[in-house]
Amino acid sequence: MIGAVLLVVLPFFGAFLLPLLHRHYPPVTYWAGPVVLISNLVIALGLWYGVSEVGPQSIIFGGFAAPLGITFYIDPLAVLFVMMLNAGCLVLWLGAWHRRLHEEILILLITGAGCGLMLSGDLFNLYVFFEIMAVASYGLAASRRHGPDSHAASLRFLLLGATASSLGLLGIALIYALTGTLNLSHLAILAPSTLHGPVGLAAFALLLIGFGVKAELFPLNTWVQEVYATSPPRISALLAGIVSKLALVVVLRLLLLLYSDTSAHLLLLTVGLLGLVSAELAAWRATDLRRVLAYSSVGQLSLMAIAFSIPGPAGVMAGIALGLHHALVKPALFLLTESWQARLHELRGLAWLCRCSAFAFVLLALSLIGVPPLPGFWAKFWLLQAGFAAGGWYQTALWIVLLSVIIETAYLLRITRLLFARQASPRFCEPPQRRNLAPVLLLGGVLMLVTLSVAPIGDGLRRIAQQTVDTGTYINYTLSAWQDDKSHWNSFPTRRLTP
Amino acid sequence: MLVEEAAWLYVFAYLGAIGLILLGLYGLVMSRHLIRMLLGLSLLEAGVNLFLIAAGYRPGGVAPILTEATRGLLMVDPIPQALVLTAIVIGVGVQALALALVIKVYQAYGTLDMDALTAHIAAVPVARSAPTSVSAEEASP
Amino acid sequence: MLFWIALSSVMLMLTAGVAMLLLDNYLAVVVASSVLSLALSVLFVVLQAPDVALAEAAVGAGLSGVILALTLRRVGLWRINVQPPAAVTKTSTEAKS
Amino acid sequence: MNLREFAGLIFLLGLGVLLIAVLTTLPYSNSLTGVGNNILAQAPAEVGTANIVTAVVLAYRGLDTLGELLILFVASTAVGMILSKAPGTASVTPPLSNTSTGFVFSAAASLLFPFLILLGSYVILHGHLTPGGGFQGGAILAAAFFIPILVSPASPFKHAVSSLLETVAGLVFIGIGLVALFGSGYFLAPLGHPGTPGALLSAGSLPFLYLAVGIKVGAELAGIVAHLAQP
Repeated sequence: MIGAVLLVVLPFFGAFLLPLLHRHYPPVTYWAGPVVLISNLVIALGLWYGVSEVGPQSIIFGGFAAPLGITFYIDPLAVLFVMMLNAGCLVLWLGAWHRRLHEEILILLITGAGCGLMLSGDLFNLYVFFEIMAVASYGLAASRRHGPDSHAASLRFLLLGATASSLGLLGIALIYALTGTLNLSHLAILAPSTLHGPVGLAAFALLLIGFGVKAELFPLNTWVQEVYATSPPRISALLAGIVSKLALVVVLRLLLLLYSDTSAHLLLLTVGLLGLVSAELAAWRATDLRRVLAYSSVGQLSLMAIAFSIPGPAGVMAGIALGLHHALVKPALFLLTESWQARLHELRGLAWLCRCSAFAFVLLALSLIGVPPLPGFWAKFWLLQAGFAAGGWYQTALWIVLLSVIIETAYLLRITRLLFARQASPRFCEPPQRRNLAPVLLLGGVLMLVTLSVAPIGDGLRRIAQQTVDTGTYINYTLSAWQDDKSHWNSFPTRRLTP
Repeated sequence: MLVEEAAWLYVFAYLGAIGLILLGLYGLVMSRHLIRMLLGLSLLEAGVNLFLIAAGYRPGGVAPILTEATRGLLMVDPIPQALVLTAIVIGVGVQALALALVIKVYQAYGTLDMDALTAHIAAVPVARSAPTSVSAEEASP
Repeated sequence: MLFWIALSSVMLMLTAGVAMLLLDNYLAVVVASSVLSLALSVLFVVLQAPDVALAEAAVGAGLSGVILALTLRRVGLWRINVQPPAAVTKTSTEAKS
Repeated sequence: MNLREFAGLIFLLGLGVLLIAVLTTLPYSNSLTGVGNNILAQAPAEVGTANIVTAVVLAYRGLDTLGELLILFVASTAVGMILSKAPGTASVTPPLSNTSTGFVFSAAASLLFPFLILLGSYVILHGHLTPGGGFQGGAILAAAFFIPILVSPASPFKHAVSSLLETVAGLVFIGIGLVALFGSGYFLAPLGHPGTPGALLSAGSLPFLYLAVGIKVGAELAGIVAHLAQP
């Protein structure tokens, strides 16, 4: 399982090497990124094959057994999102006409850190990878060349994000003070006696603040619309479509392993519902296309959070489906509308000038709303199914979800009506720039492909969700070095493993 | 709650940490000046670091460095110290990035007031020239 | 003895923290932030964390103060005499030219 | 007082009450697990460092250290990206002190330089024995290089050199980790014989790792300061 290590190390190695190579051979920025991403993708496919053949695996770092050193846990969920991250970055790479050294370095670092975030089984290591991703996002958000606005937005993002991650570190400190360990599976064993109380819940709330900034959760998502309105579409697509999911998957892991009691689930549900309603209302009121897309992204991530808060595999499956669907649709929308007018009322009649992109927009929007044959419908359907089966508060929550879907339909259809309006013609319209066409077509093609093969994909997701909620396997695999002696936490054998 | 002999050290450390955290958050919430907010952020980080170190302290323990004098004595927990070393350096990196952004923002707007920045960002879709000018320039390297 | 060192460093730390948020003179603010880091590193030594104390003294008191001072110089706040904020900020047209 | 401040103060109050309440329930180092104790007991024999914090930083949690180096790398890359592309806004910045930097300052700076280099190297190379190590020594090394900039802002800072050092040090760190990965099967596993704790030549590959950390931290911090100092 050396591959899982390389998955993280390779992008970092490339990022370190890139400035040096660039100095002597500038064209390296054109192919270094794709080479790293493609090899990562190949490694991830190998891991996928291994995981589906043999089952989950765990690896340790430095040769120190689990609770002492850092472990990686490789399961289908992690590998799935690793593949999504690498494939997504690769698709966005197609769309970059002009490559700038610093941006490429930051994107490579986000890739490596995201892989680590998915695989790591150590609380502080998660924090470190999350910080790399966060700091790289602040840098990327400020990367527009002529935009003081993007600098200002990035600064606000940084202030919010750094404050929240400090509070998240406080949560980690609380957990360490309570338990004395940082390994997730070790914590999972200790959690019922130590973390399922008011103090443990406070630690979870602090961690939720820490990870919630990137996951665009409710009170911490004010940066979303500012950054997406001011940064280049490629960056918005990367942050909204791909990076934000990873933070939410980490929250899911913490919820499953550490906080299996209901109060933590209800906390996440509440946060998700508040975020959903506020985001959809804000999107309805927004007059700027980028902001509409940004708010709708917050709404979709809140839906994902609601799905993850439903206990059991059904909710996890719906959440994964929602996340993957959003990762397909939102980058395509951001790239497609790059050359369009920013203000909604200036979009009037655009469809009669550039038909193809207007139709593509409508198709993507319909999938986002959840119109039956398209994949978006199935993701939302699975969410409703899971919520209905869970009962209790979740059934009440479903009404709010349905209401928000109605609002979402309203504003997306309003934009569609503007696009196809007859009375006034726009002043000018540019077709989507050629550099954006390839990724949009690719993402749209995958969307169509998924539409045709919903049944097998659903089965696959169901299996992944089953394996994800199986925390017993997680604990057994990562703590295999001392699982024979579980009764003595204080005297577990720690030995230097020799190969 | 505290019956240990050296319990006062815990009390000082934890109260100091909580004081720093609250001061930092107060600065972040109540101030609208960018420099002050960054100062609040560094106070918050210092408080969290102190909290972690206090969590690893043991009454009567010595520093986790093995010499002839300390062999066999009770030592404090080394893990939080390693975490804080990492956290301090992370904090400096973030602070440096924030200060660089502050400089650019000041050069562009001539103000360090957060509300002014918010107003500038809220008015963003004023000109559609921004994306095309970028692409035009980027297309000709 | 240790008791008084710990008490006085916590007090000094919190006082410096309040000073950082309240003082108008940015020169004094930078000094206060360095004082805070030094008091914090004394507290780290008392808590038996000499490694962290060294790092806090080198990074927090030294480097962090320097980058803060450099930034304040570039945004025109690095001056001994306190001026009203209106006079300190320059207009955006000046910056553009 | 607007809504944001009100909500912030409520949050502040809640967090304060919460943290004070938490203090009454913390176990106060009577930790449930023996993770820290085990490391204290095992590290000198397994890793060979007298300073056990170093063992945790480089051996038990080496991946965190790599991540932390990366965060500094991200920060310095982003600072370079943000500050280097100033489109003709060469504003005149006054010197750091009101008086022009005179002979005393520059003489002191050039006198300090060798001592700071020496001190930094000492702190780095003895990181596995005494308090100190790559981060602390790296910050001192950085100080040796940026103090001349502070004294006379016109003095040139070679970004090419610092970036070269940075790259090489980062590659050495990852390279040692990869050698361990292909040699013993574990990324960043300590290589070589642990030796006797307390000797300068002990702890296998850890001093080299710390040297790489020190050079990288020093070069990056100096680069950041130089970017911030020079308009």
